[in-house]
Amino acid sequence: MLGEILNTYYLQIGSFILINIMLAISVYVPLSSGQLSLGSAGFMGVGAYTSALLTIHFDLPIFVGVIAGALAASILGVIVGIPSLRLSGVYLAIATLGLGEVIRVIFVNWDSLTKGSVGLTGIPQLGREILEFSRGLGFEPAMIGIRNNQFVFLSIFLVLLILVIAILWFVIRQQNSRVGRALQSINMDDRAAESMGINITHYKVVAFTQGAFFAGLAGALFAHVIGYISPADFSYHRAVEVLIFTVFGGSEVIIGSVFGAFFLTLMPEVLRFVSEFRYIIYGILLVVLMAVRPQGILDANLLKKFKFKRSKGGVR
Amino acid sequence: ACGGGNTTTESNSNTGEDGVLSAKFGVISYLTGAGAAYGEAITNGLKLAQQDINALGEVNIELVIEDSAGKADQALNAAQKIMSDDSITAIIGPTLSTEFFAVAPEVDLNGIPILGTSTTVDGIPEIGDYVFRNAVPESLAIPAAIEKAVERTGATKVAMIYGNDDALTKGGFEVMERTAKEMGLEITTIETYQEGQSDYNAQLTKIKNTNPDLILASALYNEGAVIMDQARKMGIEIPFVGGNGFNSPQAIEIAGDAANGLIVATPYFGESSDPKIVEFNEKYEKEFGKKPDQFAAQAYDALFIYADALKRAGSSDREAFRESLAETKDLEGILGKFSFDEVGDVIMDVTVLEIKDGKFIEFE
Amino acid sequence: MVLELKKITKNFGGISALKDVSFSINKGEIFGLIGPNGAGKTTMFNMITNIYEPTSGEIIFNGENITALKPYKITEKGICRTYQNIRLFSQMSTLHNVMVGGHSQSQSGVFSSVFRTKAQRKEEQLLKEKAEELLDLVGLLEHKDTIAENLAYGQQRRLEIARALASNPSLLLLDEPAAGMNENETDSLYDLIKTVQSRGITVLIIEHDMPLVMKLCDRIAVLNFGEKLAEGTPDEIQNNEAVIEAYLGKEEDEVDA
Amino acid sequence: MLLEQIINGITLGSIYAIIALGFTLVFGVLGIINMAHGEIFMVGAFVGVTTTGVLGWPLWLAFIAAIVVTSILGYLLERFTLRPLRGKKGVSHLAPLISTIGVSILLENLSHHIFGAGNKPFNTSFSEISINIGSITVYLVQIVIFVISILLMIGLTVWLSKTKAGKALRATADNLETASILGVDTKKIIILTVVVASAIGGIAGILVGMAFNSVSPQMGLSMGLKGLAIIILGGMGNVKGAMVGGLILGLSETMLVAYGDSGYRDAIAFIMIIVILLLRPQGIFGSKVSQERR
Amino acid sequence: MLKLTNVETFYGQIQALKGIDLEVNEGKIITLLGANGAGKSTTMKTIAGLLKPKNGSVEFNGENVTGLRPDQLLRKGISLVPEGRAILTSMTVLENLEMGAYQRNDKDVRNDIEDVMQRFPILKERQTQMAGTLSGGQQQMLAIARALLSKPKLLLLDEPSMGLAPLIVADIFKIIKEINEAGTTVLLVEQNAKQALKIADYGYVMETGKIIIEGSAQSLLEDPRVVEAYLGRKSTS
Ligand SMILES: Nc1ncnc2c1ncn2[C@@H]1O[C@H](COP(=O)(O)OP(=O)(O)OP(=O)(O)O)[C@@H](O)[C@H]1O
Ligand SMILES: Nc1ncnc2c1ncn2[C@@H]1O[C@H](COP(=O)(O)OP(=O)(O)OP(=O)(O)O)[C@@H](O)[C@H]1O
Ligand SMILES: CC(C)C[C@H](N)C(=O)O
Ligand SMILES: [Mg+2]
Ligand SMILES: [Mg+2]
Repeated sequence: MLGEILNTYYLQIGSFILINIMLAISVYVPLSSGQLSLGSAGFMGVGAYTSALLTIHFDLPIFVGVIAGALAASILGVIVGIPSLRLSGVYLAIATLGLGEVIRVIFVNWDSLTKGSVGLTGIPQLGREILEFSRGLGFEPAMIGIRNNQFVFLSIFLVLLILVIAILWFVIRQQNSRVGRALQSINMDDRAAESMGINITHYKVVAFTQGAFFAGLAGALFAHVIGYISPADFSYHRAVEVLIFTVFGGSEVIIGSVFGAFFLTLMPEVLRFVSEFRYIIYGILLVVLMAVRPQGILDANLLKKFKFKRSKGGVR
Repeated sequence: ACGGGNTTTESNSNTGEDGVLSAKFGVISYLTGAGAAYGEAITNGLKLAQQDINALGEVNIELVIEDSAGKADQALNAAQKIMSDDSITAIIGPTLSTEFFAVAPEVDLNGIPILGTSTTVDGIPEIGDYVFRNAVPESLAIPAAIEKAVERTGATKVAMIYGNDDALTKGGFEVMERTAKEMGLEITTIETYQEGQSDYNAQLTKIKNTNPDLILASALYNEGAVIMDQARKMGIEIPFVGGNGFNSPQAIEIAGDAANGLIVATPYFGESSDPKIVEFNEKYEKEFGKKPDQFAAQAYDALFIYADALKRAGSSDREAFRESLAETKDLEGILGKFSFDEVGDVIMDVTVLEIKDGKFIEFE
Repeated sequence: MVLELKKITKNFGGISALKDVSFSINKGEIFGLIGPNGAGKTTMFNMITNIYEPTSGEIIFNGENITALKPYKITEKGICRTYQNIRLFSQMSTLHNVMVGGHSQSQSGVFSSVFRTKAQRKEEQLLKEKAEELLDLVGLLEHKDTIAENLAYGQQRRLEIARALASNPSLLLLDEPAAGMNENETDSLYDLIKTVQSRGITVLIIEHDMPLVMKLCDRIAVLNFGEKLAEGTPDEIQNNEAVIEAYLGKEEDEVDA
Repeated sequence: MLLEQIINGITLGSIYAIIALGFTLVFGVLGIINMAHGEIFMVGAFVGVTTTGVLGWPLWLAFIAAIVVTSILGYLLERFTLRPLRGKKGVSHLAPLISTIGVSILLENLSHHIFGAGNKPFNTSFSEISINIGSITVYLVQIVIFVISILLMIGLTVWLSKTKAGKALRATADNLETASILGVDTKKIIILTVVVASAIGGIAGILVGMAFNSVSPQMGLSMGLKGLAIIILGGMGNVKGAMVGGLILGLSETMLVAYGDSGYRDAIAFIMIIVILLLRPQGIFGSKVSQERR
Repeated sequence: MLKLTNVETFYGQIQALKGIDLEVNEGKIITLLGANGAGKSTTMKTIAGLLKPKNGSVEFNGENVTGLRPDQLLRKGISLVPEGRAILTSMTVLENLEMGAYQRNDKDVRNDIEDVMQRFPILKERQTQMAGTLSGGQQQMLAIARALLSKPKLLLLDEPSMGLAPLIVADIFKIIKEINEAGTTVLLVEQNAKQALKIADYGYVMETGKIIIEGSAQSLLEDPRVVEAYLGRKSTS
């Protein structure tokens, strides 16, 4: 029954989708205040390395490491967020992209800590820790009729799912509030927003830092899902990929980020049968879909049509 | 021809209609992206081996090939996809050590044997009981090459250059540095470059000014060949010693005459007159229209190692397969006699080669 | 005295937009700021709200020096403005535009917003009621869900006023609110500003529509080439030779008067 | 050694500058970062490899071929990825960014399919010609690259500030709608811009191939990133900034390798832009357009 | 000279013009009145080619010019001063003026630039200033001056007096009269209805995308509906 339905391959992909959703949201949140940040790969790396190093060297439980990783990324977010306020549009985008590259180069060169490009191996794996923990409580996966490795992946998937739901809940609630309106107004006209008594510095840093936090969180989880990280995981490509999730899915609405991450993570898997051509197809797809739906696949109007609209304000 | 023919257990459920023992192996390979040439050579080698093995009629092998695009997370996805098929006996690949580090622990935990054919970084078979490799690790090949080079040229001063943002070249560099220090060589300078760079003049100018006798270059052939080209243009005529990734006929293709003077250690010598190799070269070239490299050859041998283990195990059961695999001893492949040591690493001799007049020749 | 401008000077590179301009505004009055194009009127607004910092001079608001305060702080102190070129949050609904205006009148932060604390819900409710009341005041209540961008020009101008009022200012700055309005619309604008005044809000208005200015303002200052040319009641200004010469023009110049 | 390194730096810097010019031109007019520019440059290099290597054409013909091919690519890019996004309501300003990224992925993988992975040699006898001045060797290619970059910079500056077409281009850049009511055929101007920028990229591709003898499908990416860093450094849409920024970057990378830690070479560009942007958010030469009035 | 037949224009789903019929005769000043949001600017933009009508046709000098681009229409002699002074903010005042004469190749351009700068001395004074930093009214003057330089046959003016000081407003109306007398046909949108009607020959009144009244300027000045809706100000100083 359960044991037969649970396919670890699907759970694995599902887990990557959930991590990518977190990453897409980490771009979406600053973007909703008009800040195009391409630093997510860098923040992700900071989260991943922090958590990996802490759990490897100090035997900390994974959840402590993950929280520390996310916090480390957000502290960095504050530090770079404040000076970055002076930048707008593409300047900010390129500067944050550069930040990510600088972080990666530091990982490459800080050999004694990061083992350079060889990367960190033996990072405690989230699912296995959970398995051990539940065994400690006297629970065996066989009791619910599934194999150990099914349990491992199922538990990872569920943990990530809960976190993604929590993040979505957080962001949506925030959006439909005074804070969300402030962010939106800054996005539309920051000067006018400031004249309305909004401390744009504060809100921009808040949004930027939240983005860094989500990226750091995703990075830390990534490290404990995949068990091995190296600087190459946090390169320019990652930053661009995440940006594409958000914009392709529709950057006006948070559901766009979710959809973009879902669709574009799944696509290369679905296209495995034409694996040689999948990137060519991917490139063409981006061009065509942007031409047809430049605002991204999902936008407020489309959601209205689908009656996704909630009683108050909708999912904006 | 070893292990004896013990595949007669008729009742085996893995036996096909014609009474031949069959098994399905998963392959994870780097087929799209910058390094796809490596994955291509490997899968070609595997496909050729599959034909040859199945033609022999003793066992029947089916390959399930998945792309990893050279990325750890995609390699893991591919592995999960393969593992979710219960009829898979064992896995070959992925191509890069960085991918392997992510995939192998997972595969090991599931009790599925996995073999690296190109993963040359230290610490691969140590990942677990089910993890093996037939690739010659850098820590074996590089010292052999350096020792021979120093022996012949009498070099005392070496300059080093390596790609510091790539796990393989970085790992290779570490071995080079260790070897150089152990041999008491003076290191005049250590330079790095980054992936995709095209201008190495700054590094080379610096190296040139330190007047070394030998350059140790831990680079993939792509960058390595360009480095040599720019070095020769600058008037640096001394030999280069390279690692695993540098060892490719492509280096000659890219750098032309400038590639002369490259010294590498390899388990596979393409120009060898050994009839097994000549035959392999011919078959490969006929099938795929180009010359095989060491990755193709190692992959070719790898599938024979699997086939042999399968025969000896007498069943496609993973556990039985693992056991007979670990016992592989003195198996005669195109690269010579092959055995695993106690952790599952390769035991093999290497040949040191040199490029001279646009050709790899044995370096004596 | 609500606002006191002391010797404000502003140079942009070689251009001096304001030279030693001083005047003060009394509580509750409607004060007009007029003058030829380029005289420095908008620049003066930008000084008061500190979009640009003055080259020299001081701005005193309710006895406090606000010259170097951040723009949002100035709004918190009770000064809010509208723009000569409309600057609404164009993709937001009319209602939300006004609610953003009420930002400084509320305080719930990330935490209380996400957890919808009781205080937050109450505040949100109040903010909404206030916004609706203001929309009613400017006659836009029926358009409260319309996206600002889709409003007609005159409506957008009124929305800007409502948004500014939501910050509960004690001093409201209006930069050419009647531009692009016809006479009927201007008349209703007149009524609106009078209502604002009756709520105890002081108004500083820039306008080129002389009939409106003369009818509306209690006192007027005239700028010319960055300098103050005159100050006084509408009657005094209308009969000031220098002002007529520089700005108003003579009778035969067809000023609609 | 210093002198040699300076020559290395100027060569690299000139190439960076030429690539940055292409970025800056498109950004200046369309306000779009053309993420496919690096790949167009790469195609230019491959055209050079194919025409000189496989077909054995003379170098000058290879240049023309590269210019023609990249111009056509530029036209197609404009026609199929940029134009559909123009003038549509509700177009996210990120859309062109993403669709040009799409083009870059497409081009990279296409050339991978056509030419195969890995480096291709660019063999011309021209790149062997060198002059010895004292103890140092200067290659003719290095001089040619430097001269071309200077000529392009001067040419573009004059074109933009003095000619009617140049002014029309700037007007289009400022405000498309306004330019059109002033009588500018904005469609033509935009095509012209993208085509010229692409052709410049094609020229850069051949020059890089000649100078460094390495051409690969991935070369567009790293050069493209450097180009981006430079236009930020020099100020978006600024021709002089692109030139100076390119030289600064080329020299500092080289000096970093010569006297510092080559491991940080790829980071230096971005460290520099982070520092410079903090001091001058509009870049070295960028002008601070007052936004208050708009 | 210009003839609109049953023109309908949309912004996405929103229909802004619901069938406009309008005629402008050569050498005249025609004015278009209407409340905010009536569709006046939309009409102007449609004529100038910035918007493409969904239905109906625009004829200019007997030729169907529906759907032509703005630059093509300018070549035929139609020039627009848009609402909200669309100046080129990052170019200097002088460059803005030069762009006004973009399609001209004659030698008089220099002289004509001198001439308009004579008319608006502030523009001469600020020749090298970035146009974006001009004051609102200065920008408006620049926009008008620039349009004059294209020497149009038909000049479309969308609220030219907006944001201008009274003295300058008077000037602008004088200038409109002058260039009209010099042979340029003018289509004028104005909120300042009284003054517009004073210089115009003929007028149209729009409401929610339709033309509801038309007639000679004189008749409109006296039309009670117009008086009530647009001239209704009781207040004088
Ligand atoms: N950022 C700037 N840089 C240079 N000059 C400027 C800048 N801002 C304003 N000016 C100049 O300062 C002067 C005053 O401009 P301001 O906008 O205050 O005029 P105004 O009185 O509001 O005019 P209007 O009635 O036309 O709106 C003008 O000459 C203008 O050109
Ligand atoms: N870009 C746009 N998108 C959607 N609707 C628009 C747009 N521009 C104008 N409209 C709508 O079209 C209608 C006509 O607008 P238009 O600007 O033509 O009016 P107008 O008569 O010029 O008014 P005003 O006197 O305010 O300038 C209005 O209802 C307006 O809301
Ligand atoms: C294909 C090879 C270059 C792979 C390399 N030997 C590695 O271990 O990563
Ligand atoms: Mg003003
Ligand atoms: Mg209008």
